[in-house]
Amino acid sequence: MTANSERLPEGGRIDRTKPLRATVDGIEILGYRGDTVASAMLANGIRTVAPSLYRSRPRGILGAGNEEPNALVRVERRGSSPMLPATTVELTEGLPVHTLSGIGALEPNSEAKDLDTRFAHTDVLVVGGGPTGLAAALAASEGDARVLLLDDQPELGGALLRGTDAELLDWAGGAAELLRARPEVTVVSRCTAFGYYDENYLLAVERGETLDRQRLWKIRAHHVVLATGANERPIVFAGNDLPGVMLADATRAYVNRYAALPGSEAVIATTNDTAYEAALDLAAAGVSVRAIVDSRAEPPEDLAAMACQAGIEVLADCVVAEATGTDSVAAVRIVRFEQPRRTVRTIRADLLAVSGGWSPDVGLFSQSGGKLRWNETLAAFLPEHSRQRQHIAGAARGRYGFARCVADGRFAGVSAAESCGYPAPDSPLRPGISERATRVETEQRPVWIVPAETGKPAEWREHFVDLQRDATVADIARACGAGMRSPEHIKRYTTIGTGSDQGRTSGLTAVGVLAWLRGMGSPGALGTTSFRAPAVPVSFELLAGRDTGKLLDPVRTTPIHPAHRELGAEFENVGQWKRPWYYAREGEGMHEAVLRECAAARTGVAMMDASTLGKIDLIGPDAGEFLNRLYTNGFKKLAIGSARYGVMCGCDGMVFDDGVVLRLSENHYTLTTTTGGAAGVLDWFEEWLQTEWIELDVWATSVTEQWSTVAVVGPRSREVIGAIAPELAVSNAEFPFMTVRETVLGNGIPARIVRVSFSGELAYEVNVANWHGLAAWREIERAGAGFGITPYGTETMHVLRAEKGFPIVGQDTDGTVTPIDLGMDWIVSKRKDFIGKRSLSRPDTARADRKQLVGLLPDEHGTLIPEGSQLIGEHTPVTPEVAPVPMLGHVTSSYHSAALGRTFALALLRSGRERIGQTVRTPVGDRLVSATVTEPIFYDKEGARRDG
Amino acid sequence: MAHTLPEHPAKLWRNPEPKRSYDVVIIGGGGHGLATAYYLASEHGIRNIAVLEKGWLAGGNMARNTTIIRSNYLWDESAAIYEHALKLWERWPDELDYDFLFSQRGVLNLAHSLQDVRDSVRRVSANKLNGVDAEWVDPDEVAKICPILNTSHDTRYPVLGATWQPRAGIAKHDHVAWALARRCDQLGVDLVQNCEVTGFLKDGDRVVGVQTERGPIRAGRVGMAAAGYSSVLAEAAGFRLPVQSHPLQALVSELLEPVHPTVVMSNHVHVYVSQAHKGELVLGAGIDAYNSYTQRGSVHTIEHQMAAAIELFPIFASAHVLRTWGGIVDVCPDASPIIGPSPLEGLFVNCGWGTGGFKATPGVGSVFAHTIAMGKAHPLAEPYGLERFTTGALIDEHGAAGVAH
Amino acid sequence: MLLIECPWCGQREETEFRYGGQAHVDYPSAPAETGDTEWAEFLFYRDNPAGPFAERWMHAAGCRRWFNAVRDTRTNEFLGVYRIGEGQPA
Amino acid sequence: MTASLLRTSPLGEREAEFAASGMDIREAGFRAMVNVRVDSASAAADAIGIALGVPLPVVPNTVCGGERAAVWLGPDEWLIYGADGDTPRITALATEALGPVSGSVLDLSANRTTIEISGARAREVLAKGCALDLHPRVFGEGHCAQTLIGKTQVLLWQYGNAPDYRILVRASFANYLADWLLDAAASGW
Ligand SMILES: Cc1cc2nc3c(=O)[nH]c(=O)nc-3n(C[C@H](O)[C@H](O)[C@H](O)COP(=O)(O)OP(=O)(O)OC[C@H]3O[C@@H](n4cnc5c(N)ncnc54)[C@H](O)[C@@H]3O)c2cc1C
Ligand SMILES: NC(=O)c1ccc[n+]([C@@H]2O[C@H](COP(=O)([O-])OP(=O)(O)OC[C@H]3O[C@@H](n4cnc5c(N)ncnc54)[C@H](O)[C@@H]3O)[C@@H](O)[C@H]2O)c1
Ligand SMILES: Cc1cc2nc3c(=O)[nH]c(=O)nc-3n(C[C@H](O)[C@H](O)[C@H](O)COP(=O)(O)O)c2cc1C
Ligand SMILES: [Zn+2]
Repeated sequence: MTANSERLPEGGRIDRTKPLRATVDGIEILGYRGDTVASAMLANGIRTVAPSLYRSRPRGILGAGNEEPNALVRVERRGSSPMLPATTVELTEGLPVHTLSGIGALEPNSEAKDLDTRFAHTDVLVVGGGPTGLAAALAASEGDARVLLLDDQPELGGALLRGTDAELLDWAGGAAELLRARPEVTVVSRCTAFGYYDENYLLAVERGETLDRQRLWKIRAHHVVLATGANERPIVFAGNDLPGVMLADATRAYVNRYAALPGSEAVIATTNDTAYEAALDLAAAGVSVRAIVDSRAEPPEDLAAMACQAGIEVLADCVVAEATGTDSVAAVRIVRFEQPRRTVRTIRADLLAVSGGWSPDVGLFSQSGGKLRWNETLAAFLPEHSRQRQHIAGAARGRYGFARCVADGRFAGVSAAESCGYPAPDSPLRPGISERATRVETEQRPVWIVPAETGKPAEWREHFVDLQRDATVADIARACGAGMRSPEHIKRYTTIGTGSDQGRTSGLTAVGVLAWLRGMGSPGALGTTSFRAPAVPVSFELLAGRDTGKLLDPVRTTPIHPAHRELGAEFENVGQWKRPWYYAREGEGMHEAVLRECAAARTGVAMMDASTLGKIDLIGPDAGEFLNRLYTNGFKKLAIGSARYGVMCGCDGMVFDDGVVLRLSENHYTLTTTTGGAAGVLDWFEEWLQTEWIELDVWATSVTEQWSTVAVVGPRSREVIGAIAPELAVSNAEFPFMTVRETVLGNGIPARIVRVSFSGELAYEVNVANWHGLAAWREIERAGAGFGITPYGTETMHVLRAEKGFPIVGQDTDGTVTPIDLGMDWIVSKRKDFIGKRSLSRPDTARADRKQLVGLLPDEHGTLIPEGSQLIGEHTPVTPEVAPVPMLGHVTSSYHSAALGRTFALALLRSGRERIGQTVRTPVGDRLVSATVTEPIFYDKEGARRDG
Repeated sequence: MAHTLPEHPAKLWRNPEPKRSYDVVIIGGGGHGLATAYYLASEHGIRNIAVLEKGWLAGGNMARNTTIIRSNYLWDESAAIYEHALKLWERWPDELDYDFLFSQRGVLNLAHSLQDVRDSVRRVSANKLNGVDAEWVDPDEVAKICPILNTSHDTRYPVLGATWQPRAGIAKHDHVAWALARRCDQLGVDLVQNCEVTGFLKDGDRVVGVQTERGPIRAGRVGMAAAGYSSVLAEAAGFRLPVQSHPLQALVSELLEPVHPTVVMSNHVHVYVSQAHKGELVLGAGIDAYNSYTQRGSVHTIEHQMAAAIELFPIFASAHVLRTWGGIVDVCPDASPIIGPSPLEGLFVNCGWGTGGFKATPGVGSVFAHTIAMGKAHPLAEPYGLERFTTGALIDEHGAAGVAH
Repeated sequence: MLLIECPWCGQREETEFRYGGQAHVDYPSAPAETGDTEWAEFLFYRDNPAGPFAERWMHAAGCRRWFNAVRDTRTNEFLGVYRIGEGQPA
Repeated sequence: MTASLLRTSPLGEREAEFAASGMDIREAGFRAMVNVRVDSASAAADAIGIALGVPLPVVPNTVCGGERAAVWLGPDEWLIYGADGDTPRITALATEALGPVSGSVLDLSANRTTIEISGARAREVLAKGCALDLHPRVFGEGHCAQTLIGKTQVLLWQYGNAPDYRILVRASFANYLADWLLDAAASGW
């Protein structure tokens, strides 16, 4: 075939002034703007696509829209896509297309695309820009309602575009113009609504002309009008998968809209009126239409007459039994509808246009919770009952005929606007047109399957139901024979309807065949399988939207971050925060850096950014009472200006967060939480205050980011604090442990300094307004330079606190650990109640042999037991192949200690406190390592160092 | 090129009318109900059994799960029952004589934070001592196992390593159900579809049968395996269960040439994905926070899922979502199931498997059948009784094991 | 995707809210005197009906108020929202 | 005096990117922000409004005032917003007006920063990641809302009719939001 050989010399809605070149499987084709890849293929004489997936049967183009099961293609450049129906891809210059056998391929480096996402709100959303949708949008926007109209085609008009009626096309053009001119109307073409969720929330994908431009619309509508039209269905007969078998309405689309010839000699097979139009249009386009095969005994006289006039024979009361040919349709065998199915005629043809009736496109309606009901006259499932504020109108609810669709759309539009409080003034849509007489269809005679004359259904392997899945009547019969009755089972057994077209041409047909096999009158009682989003396939990247790459999840940083970067910090992800993990100097690895940082804190002075700790202010006369109820220990009597460490449990008694509480004044406390726990603790506070203890007079406010905090740690920290805060009396007596001071630093920055220690050393936390964080850091750095002040990261912080046996919530606990298990009996009040207290006396929680926090000293001083390692008894045989090895607990923290000159660990160990002094073992690599159980405190047991 | 699926047997099940009475009635024709009936009939000699299913057989979560099978759970009690199940999975293709595409292609559970690493090492260490095949693998090894995974350092949450269970994998969920149904049917079990249990027949505190859409059916013993609907049934029986029913969603892509050789799960970034035999990518989304019986969830969960998928697998960007759906999962406070006697004599419960009960199907079947047949909990089920909520002896799989799929 | 009416801010997307499970579960007035079984009820047992369900939500990204709602769990349809302390609408 | 020179704002380094974005977008750092909590029905609430010269709005999601403004945050919570340097005065006035009544007045000026975005495309860019209906019929001058943009919580406030929006964002999320806005503004759609 030569380029554009099958292009009609004139007509069509293609732009002949914009010629385009593309390749299909390496072969160059010519087309025009307005073509789809499929129409261009037909215009270039390419009627065969890649063979079928499982049976390698030759296949052709069946449809002209997103119902297409066969003509799947992969597009390489320009927004490469692994699998798309050629019938929906607009032809663009240079497009490289490859046909596919129902399976796509992903490419590693697809080109960047221009993807976008937007939210939209509207009073009325109209889905579908055919006559119904246009009428609905026009009517709805007569008043002041905001109207959004979506249509998936590049051009508005819907089914009209497949016809040739100039008056109607004019009407559509005029309607579109009118709509676009209205300020509160938004018209979006090339935009397919694919998901319909609760409360009129819809998702739609808008495409650019090229595949590399896509936008996701997230729409909330007060009222929705679904005007999604109807889909033609095929008929099942032998050889119905051959290239050349096409949906009748698709053949109309090709000749009328795209000016492309799908064949030269045609037979039309139909169960209803609509295919007569196809026959006439094909004939007008120069196709030799050999016969209309009509299942009905008495086709409508007017149509028969028109056919006769066009020289087309009408074979009434007949059906197509078989299409034959090797690579494509060569002949069509026609039989009597009634038994016995005598062969009437065999006709030579290369095109067999089929209309098995129409199925209203109820996918979105059904997704929205709408209920369907079988309609015998139209042989279709029709919308019966809406669950959301919506109308479904026109062909989408089985209202056919232009005038009826327009009237239905208009009614829907008016009601929709009214329901939004915007009554539409009554004005006719355009004089004349609504009175235009359109013929009302007569009855149809549904044909789901034309049985073979011989054999059993289980042998009819050439009666195709799902062309993409290569599934046939034989498969359905087999499923039925195996005991399956439900369409849902048939679907899963045969895989019918699970392809990329989601059964647009096969779903209902399968139900029809099943009904026939089961001897039921109609598919009505069987129902459909469920409609799910997306109504058309959408790419992962479209749904992901902007939330990829660096926008995947916010990166939170403190104001001191620039200093960390300058210092060459390695960062650790802690929740969404980036925290300095350690600061390696030239030639150092993490190990060396941490030993150095630890040594600085223990022997000189070190500093760290502690700004990520959560901070909450509690204000009100009942703040102390509130704290008493939430923390295991008491805070009501905490002296003003003092600080106290506290632990919180969930109702189940398990440790949930910890921190330091300061009392600033009679009614004002401020407290810290763990970095990861900040949001959860505030939520927790508010929940109790708002829902349970509404009588308590307390206001909780997050001040996490109002403050920046720098910890200054080590024997020489007092000197540094003295240097930065000249007005502050820093002696141990004047500024004792666990007290707080407000001061102004030498550089003028107001600061709140707290003497707390998470390392056991003399230490301070300098809190300043967040915007002063960086300046405070630099000031401390400057003042500490003479003392060799060393910045340290989270790893060093962990080592220092572990040497002191301070647990980290979330590392040394896992949601199954009580404060008692942590050895914190001293902090668990016996006198007052607190959240979680009751749970501590449950039978299992009160057991003496629970896992308890202990220390471990590996027998080999240099061996680091990996965190997470499981512990077993000293003499427990290790025979996992034979039987599970009883475990005693696991290592929660494990480090090299500069101060101890050896490794050590913390562990949760069954009956741990009883085992102090005993040996446990743990697998490290291929060896078993022994360690001695100790108190969970390794350094400065007396606590002598914290005062400096 | 395309993997042709095995042909199914020509005969799967009869469609019998329910009888007036059975020795055992199982409520729920999902994987668990069917497996229980199978073991009752094959190992405990009880043949007069009905499985009552309110819809179509195995149309609940069994039809909706992402089919991940693994046994690398943290706690001893969990490892024991899931490993028991995995061993049975390894036998089932032969035993049930049905190719349900059980594929031991291994599962990677990714670690993205230092705490993930600790938790992973802890789990691997426990697995090994419990006789479960498990390894900690570093990012280079991860990349070898699954080359399309983005293991570079400059991602938002770099992969710091993973746990790897080679014997883990996937199976074709529907086929598993049909394999069980066929065996049950052969053993004389009545599989009754479209037969919703609406209440219980009681004699004092003893359950003696069930009330159904199709009339009362008497039963010596009744076993509940109704997954998401467990609370509704318990309420009808007059007691409460500590479970909540939530939507859990999944989705598939179009068929694609093989790109993804294993199963990858990331708790932190919230992705779990495999490529099924036909070629579709199967991805599970996060659980929706609210209770619902709608079998659909919120779409932002899916959007989040897609972002995470692309982050881990850049090559997935242009793949298409073909279909999304939801199931109703019944979740316990400790993310572990409930198996054992109910407060009523003659009624036994199996529920609370939440997001991860497909992998347990054979294990549940054998353990729950034993429990029903013997009238008391199977040793592997003992820790999973309702008492644990009173004593506090929970089996908390939240913290340490991450997603439970 | 639920559209939830905050009694203060009006209708907002579900993503702005935190779910709080069953409403009207009171904290036991005297935990110490509560038996193990009753305590377990309080800790772990919540209604889970297929049908109207009184539940709690918090407008986390908005005004941060907790409130109650009745929602049909079979359809996700909200039947009403009400503030803490207000009675459940009939 | 020197102290105010020592301040850094979260988006101080992003000015050039904002300028190059083709949008009218900028950081307005160091604004006064004081959180006030008090029973809205109390006399103290009125007194605070009088003392500050801006009534505390009781209609949810609205703002009263001009250069010094009271922004509704919750039924008993407001953010008093003012020019750089106004914090001590606001705090003092509000604290004094509150008197012995239960309530709280807290300086949160450094907790958040402000991004201002104005002009014809502002609404469209926000619509890419903010689920609120920003149509002038629904959300106009004097409206505010705490909501989400992309993945971060913000306080969004339309303060002018260009339209002009203020987005108040917590300091640690500011760079994320800036990245997000710049990306959204750069999109060809
Ligand atoms: C999206 C998703 C992904 C998942 N991914 C995994 C995974 O990767 N790995 C994994 O191990 N698990 C996974 N799961 C969990 C797994 O699916 C379930 O734990 C498991 O299927 C539950 O057991 P079941 O098969 O018996 O349940 P179901 O199949 O739900 O069976 C329960 C049956 O009871 C019926 N029933 C209910 N009430 C009544 C009544 N009154 N009368 C009669 N019949 C009734 C239901 O209709 C249903 O068929 C996933 C679940 C979902 C939803
Ligand atoms: N049996 C019959 O006589 C018969 C059958 C079918 C159509 N028709 C004729 O077709 C016309 C039907 O008018 P109509 O407006 O109801 O339907 P239509 O088919 O003309 O228009 C529907 C439009 O909606 C679009 N659409 C569908 N789903 C969409 C989605 N999810 N998102 C965005 N766009 C979507 C379609 O592409 C199409 O443009 C009438 O003129 C009627 O006579 C007749
Ligand atoms: C592992 C798995 C693979 C699936 N593969 C496909 C598929 O390739 N195509 C398809 O349309 N659906 C597929 N489904 C989804 C089913 O079509 C269906 O959505 C699911 O069983 C839930 O049922 P429902 O959507 O009818 O409620 C798959 C489901 C699962 C669990
Ligand atoms: Zn609110």
